[in-house]
Amino acid sequence: MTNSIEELGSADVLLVTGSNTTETHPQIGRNILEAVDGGAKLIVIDPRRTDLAKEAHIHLNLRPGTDIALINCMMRIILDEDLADDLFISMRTENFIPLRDYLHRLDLDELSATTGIELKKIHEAACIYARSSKSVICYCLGVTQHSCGTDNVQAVANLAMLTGNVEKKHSGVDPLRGQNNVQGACDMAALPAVLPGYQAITDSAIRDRFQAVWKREIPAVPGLSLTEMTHSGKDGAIRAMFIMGENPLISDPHLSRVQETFENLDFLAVSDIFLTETAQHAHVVFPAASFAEKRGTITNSERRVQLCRQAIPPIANCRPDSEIIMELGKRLDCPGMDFESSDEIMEEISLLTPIYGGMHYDRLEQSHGLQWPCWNRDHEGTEFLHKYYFTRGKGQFTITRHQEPAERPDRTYPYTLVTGRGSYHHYHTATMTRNSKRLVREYPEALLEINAQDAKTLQLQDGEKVELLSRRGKVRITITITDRVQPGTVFSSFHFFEVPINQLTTSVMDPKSKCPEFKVCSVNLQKVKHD
Amino acid sequence: MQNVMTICNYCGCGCGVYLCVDNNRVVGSYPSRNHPISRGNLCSKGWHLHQFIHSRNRLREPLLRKNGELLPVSWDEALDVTADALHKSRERSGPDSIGVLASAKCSNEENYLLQKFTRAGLGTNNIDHCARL
Amino acid sequence: MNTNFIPATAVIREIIRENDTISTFRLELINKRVPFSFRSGQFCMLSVPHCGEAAISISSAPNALPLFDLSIRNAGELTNAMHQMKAGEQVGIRGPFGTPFPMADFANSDMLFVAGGIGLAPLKSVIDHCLFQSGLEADAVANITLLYGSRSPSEVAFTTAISSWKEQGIDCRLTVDAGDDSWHANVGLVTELLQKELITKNTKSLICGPPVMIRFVIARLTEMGCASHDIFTTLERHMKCGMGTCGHCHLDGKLVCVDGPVFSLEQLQTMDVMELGT
Amino acid sequence: MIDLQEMILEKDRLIPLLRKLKKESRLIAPVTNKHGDTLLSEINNIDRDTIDLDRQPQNSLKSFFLPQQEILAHYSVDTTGYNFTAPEAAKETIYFGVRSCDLTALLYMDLIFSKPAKDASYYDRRNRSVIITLGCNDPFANCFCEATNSGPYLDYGYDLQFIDLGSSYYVAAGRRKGADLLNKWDYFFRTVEEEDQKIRYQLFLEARGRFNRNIQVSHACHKLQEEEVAETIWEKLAGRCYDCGGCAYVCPTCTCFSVDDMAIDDSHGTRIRSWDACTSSGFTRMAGNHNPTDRTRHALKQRFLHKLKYDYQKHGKASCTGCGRCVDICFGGVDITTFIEMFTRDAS
Repeated sequence: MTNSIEELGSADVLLVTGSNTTETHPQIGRNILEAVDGGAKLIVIDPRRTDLAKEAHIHLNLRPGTDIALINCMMRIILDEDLADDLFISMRTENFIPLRDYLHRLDLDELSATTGIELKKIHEAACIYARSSKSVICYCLGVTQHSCGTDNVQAVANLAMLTGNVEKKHSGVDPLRGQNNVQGACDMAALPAVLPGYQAITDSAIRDRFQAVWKREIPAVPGLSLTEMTHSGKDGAIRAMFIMGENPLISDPHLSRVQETFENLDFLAVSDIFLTETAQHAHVVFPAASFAEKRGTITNSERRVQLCRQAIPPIANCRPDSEIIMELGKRLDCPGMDFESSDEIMEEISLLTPIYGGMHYDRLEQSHGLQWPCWNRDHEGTEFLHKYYFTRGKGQFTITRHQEPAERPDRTYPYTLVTGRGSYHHYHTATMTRNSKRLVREYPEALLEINAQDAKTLQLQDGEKVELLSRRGKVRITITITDRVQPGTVFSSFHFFEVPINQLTTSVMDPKSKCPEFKVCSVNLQKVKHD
Repeated sequence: MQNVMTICNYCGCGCGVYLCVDNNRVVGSYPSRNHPISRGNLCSKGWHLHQFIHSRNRLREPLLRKNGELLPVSWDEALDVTADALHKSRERSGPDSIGVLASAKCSNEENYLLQKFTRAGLGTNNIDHCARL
Repeated sequence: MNTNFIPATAVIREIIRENDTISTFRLELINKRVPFSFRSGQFCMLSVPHCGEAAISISSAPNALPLFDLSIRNAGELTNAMHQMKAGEQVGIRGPFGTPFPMADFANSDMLFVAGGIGLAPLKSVIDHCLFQSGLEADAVANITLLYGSRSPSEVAFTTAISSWKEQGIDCRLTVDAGDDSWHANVGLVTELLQKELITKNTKSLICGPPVMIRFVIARLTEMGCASHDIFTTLERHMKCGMGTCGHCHLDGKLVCVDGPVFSLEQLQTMDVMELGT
Repeated sequence: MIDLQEMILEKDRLIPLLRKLKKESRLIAPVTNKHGDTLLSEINNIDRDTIDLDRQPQNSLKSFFLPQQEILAHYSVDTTGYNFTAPEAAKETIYFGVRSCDLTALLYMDLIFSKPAKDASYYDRRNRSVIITLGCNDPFANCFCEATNSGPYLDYGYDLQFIDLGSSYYVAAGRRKGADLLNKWDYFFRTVEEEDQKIRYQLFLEARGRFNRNIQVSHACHKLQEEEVAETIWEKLAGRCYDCGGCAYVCPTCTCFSVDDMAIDDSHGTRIRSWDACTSSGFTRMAGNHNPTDRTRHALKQRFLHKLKYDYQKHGKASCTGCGRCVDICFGGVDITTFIEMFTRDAS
């Protein structure tokens, strides 16, 4: 997030797109609702009528995969209404003219038809967003998990820059990060093309700095992304894997291909707290300590680096992941694998990672964390990003064009399946939440959301089991009839291993971000015949 | 009974939560009121954060596959087998034949260590995690 | 120390398979701390190892003690584990709990029992008790009629008990939602069996079954002129303690575990109850 | 013999007194920790753990008398059979600095856990407890205990009640155990002068005038006896309830609980009692998916009616003690004061 969570509560206009915030980021949802109760306007872009959409002044329930058309339409309206922030555009951005010319060539009625939303509603939303100088955009995986995810994000950025709604308190573009430490895992360069702090691996000067500390040469060529690894296949490049606390055999798209990869690996080691579906395929399984049994920092969605304190010693014969890695490191002659504490590891991180330069345990111990960039001990951290300048200098406008999702409904597969986190009570592959009695009680089984109209056509009753099929596989799932989804669209989550919904999803990815298109795939539903 | 301040292990909001510890068992989760995110409340997952920690389904021993079955072994055996297998794969098919997945559920320090191990120890940049899932 | 959450241990003496999903478990307490007695309509909290507790109504009559029956449908984690158990194994019992049927008020009455599926279990206790009383004193109750509905012929449960009741002169009328070649009795909803001639001024009606069934049977009985103080039902609710503290069985200011599970229609009419469709 | 009913304790004598008390029992008091949170906590070292009497503790006595998770029984399943054993007995504990609202809540719990049989674990802890309250001279921002008749000072129910007179405490014994303490440690105290009485009375009047919020609790209770709440109100509230359960968990009088087994291995386990919330759909759902409560419309109905209608009917008093803990923490901004305001405003 470029803003702090707390700032959302005082924004005047909140545009939330592709995020079921009250369920997936409850505290951020709380701030948004506080803003709404204080008089702020809320615009929600989501194909589903989520709980937050019900609170919205305008809910733009677009056809899945038409985000760019919708944002372009809004920008064109903003230009037509003369609501663009010309001063901001001239001072802080570049490449605006081509975008402006492109937008002028678009046909508003056509764009509106593409999105399936009436133009009047889009018009109203665009004006509300552009008229305020405290407008903030929150987006989540509903924007990124598309074959055009990078362009979707660029479109959102264009919209914010066009109206000058960046670079100040209460206005900006906020990607909401899902997992408790997905931000930190990125910051720490658990990514194939960067070193900690987003420093390019291809830059030899940067590599040199790391090599000086690590005492080893670092390969200069970016590695493979997650899906490239898990989809490498039977005779793929990947022969052995080490997996720490992830469950790709449930979470990754097009599962049959992932299974093929895993079944043909020469070696797989998994470190986890439960025997996940992935761990069940491993040659070696390490019992890891849970978050309550170790010390370390995690970084939340607003870049706040916070200290997790150890509550109890590791249970049974478990060990923290850090110990497991260092033990393996020592056995493979990797230098610098003899840290005595997480405090000592952070000392090396802050040395090599400028944005973490001021992250010291004594400071984290005394506070509720520090927000990066935090350059040094005297720096108090950064509440919101892009004050005075963008990371790359001037903000860059780029034309984004609507592109249809990789798969479109057809006769055989007439429905669009959207996947995501489906329940407030569960998390990701639910390895932890399904081991919590209360959460299981609240949401015991996988459900497929379907509109009443579709249920009627298919003669389905609420609570009935159906077979859900795509070109790649099929699952059996219980349906729930709800007005949360539009006719033609069905929704489900990937929390339940009994209903591996990713058997169905496509492995088409955004070419730049490598983010899979979880939000659109074509499916069909069939009544299950009673035996 | 002791209250240990930590950060919730579920979503990216990052609530400040007290784990209530009694006799080395976590028996409760309670929100911090002064913490800027939790502000005195947690979601349903946070309020039941303590429930999975002592689950009977937790892994308790290192496991090694022998004749198709995962069986408990010592830490040394599990680590030796793993180091040996990674070493062999690197020797035989090159460092880029190894893939490593880090975790958005683990700490910064652990993720840092794992990418350091991958890059400096194994000699590959094949490291990623579920950021996009 | 008072230990009201510590169950007594009971041994499964016999298991009677009632249909594919319902079995009756005949139990006997082996380490009771206080004498165990109960009245028809009451329930127990049953413990199954590692599965916690569930509220189950007692389906046998008090005169069968020290043996008592729990008839259980396999519908969840605990009941599924129970169905895996064998005679000789042990379970935990707390109770009995709840307000029983007002048996004293039934003297000399015409008894009409209307049940659906597993709902016959608590009524079975009353029927057996009425028959036992009849053996002791001639005017215990007048006529006994049972209307029992099941979804299909294979789901008809308690067949042994029903044939024994028939032999003892009870008018048992069975119906199924959908019949097959083997089925020669009625087909249709249990409400369709509610004929005028079954109702007298002296009839007490006892109903138990799925909420929808209870609703329609009550509506039909009322339509036929039964007074609300002559109609009784026993409600099923999620329960955790059985003693009026956990709060799960709340019902418009009352608690089913202590104020019920047996209610007269007269009582229910003052409340907002799912079974009445309000 | 109770002869020392009311005494004065100079503030300098407080720590010496507590030091003595701590020798004989466990001592629980409000402590502000380094994270800025005030929690009722066990005092391990009376000189290091600074007792904070100026801020409202975030947790109430419920955390101790009905803990978030407690062991009701240990069980074993082996060749000798299926056996249950009771948990360990509670420790003698003195609770110091308890606010009036929280003691009122405890008295309510005494009632709930006494019928039809006394709850063994609850009463074991209760019988081994001494409650020393502190009258509120300066109500906290969200408090409305005056409206619920549970503060700022109390007339009964406490073992001892402390009132801060500035440089000393006015200490009154309300129950036997409190009087015994006064008798036992009489040399720390002095007798009450007329001046002390005057100051106490003046402070009480001032405290009553200091409430920020004027919540029409008794009006709502009366009105609920006479009329139904409009469905639209329930639906509006339910639409904003996001099922966290937080209001019930922080509430000192929400006593709903669940009982579950937690297996340790194949042959051992514990039976656990844990906090539950009537606002969640699993609370009433039965096997076969029947649910007598429709969460989408009535998520908060039982909670509010229980506190303001049913308990008023049964005990002549609402079971909200005005502690204000649920105010401000609701994700959807629909706490009990929102309901009372909606319902009572609806009248005019």
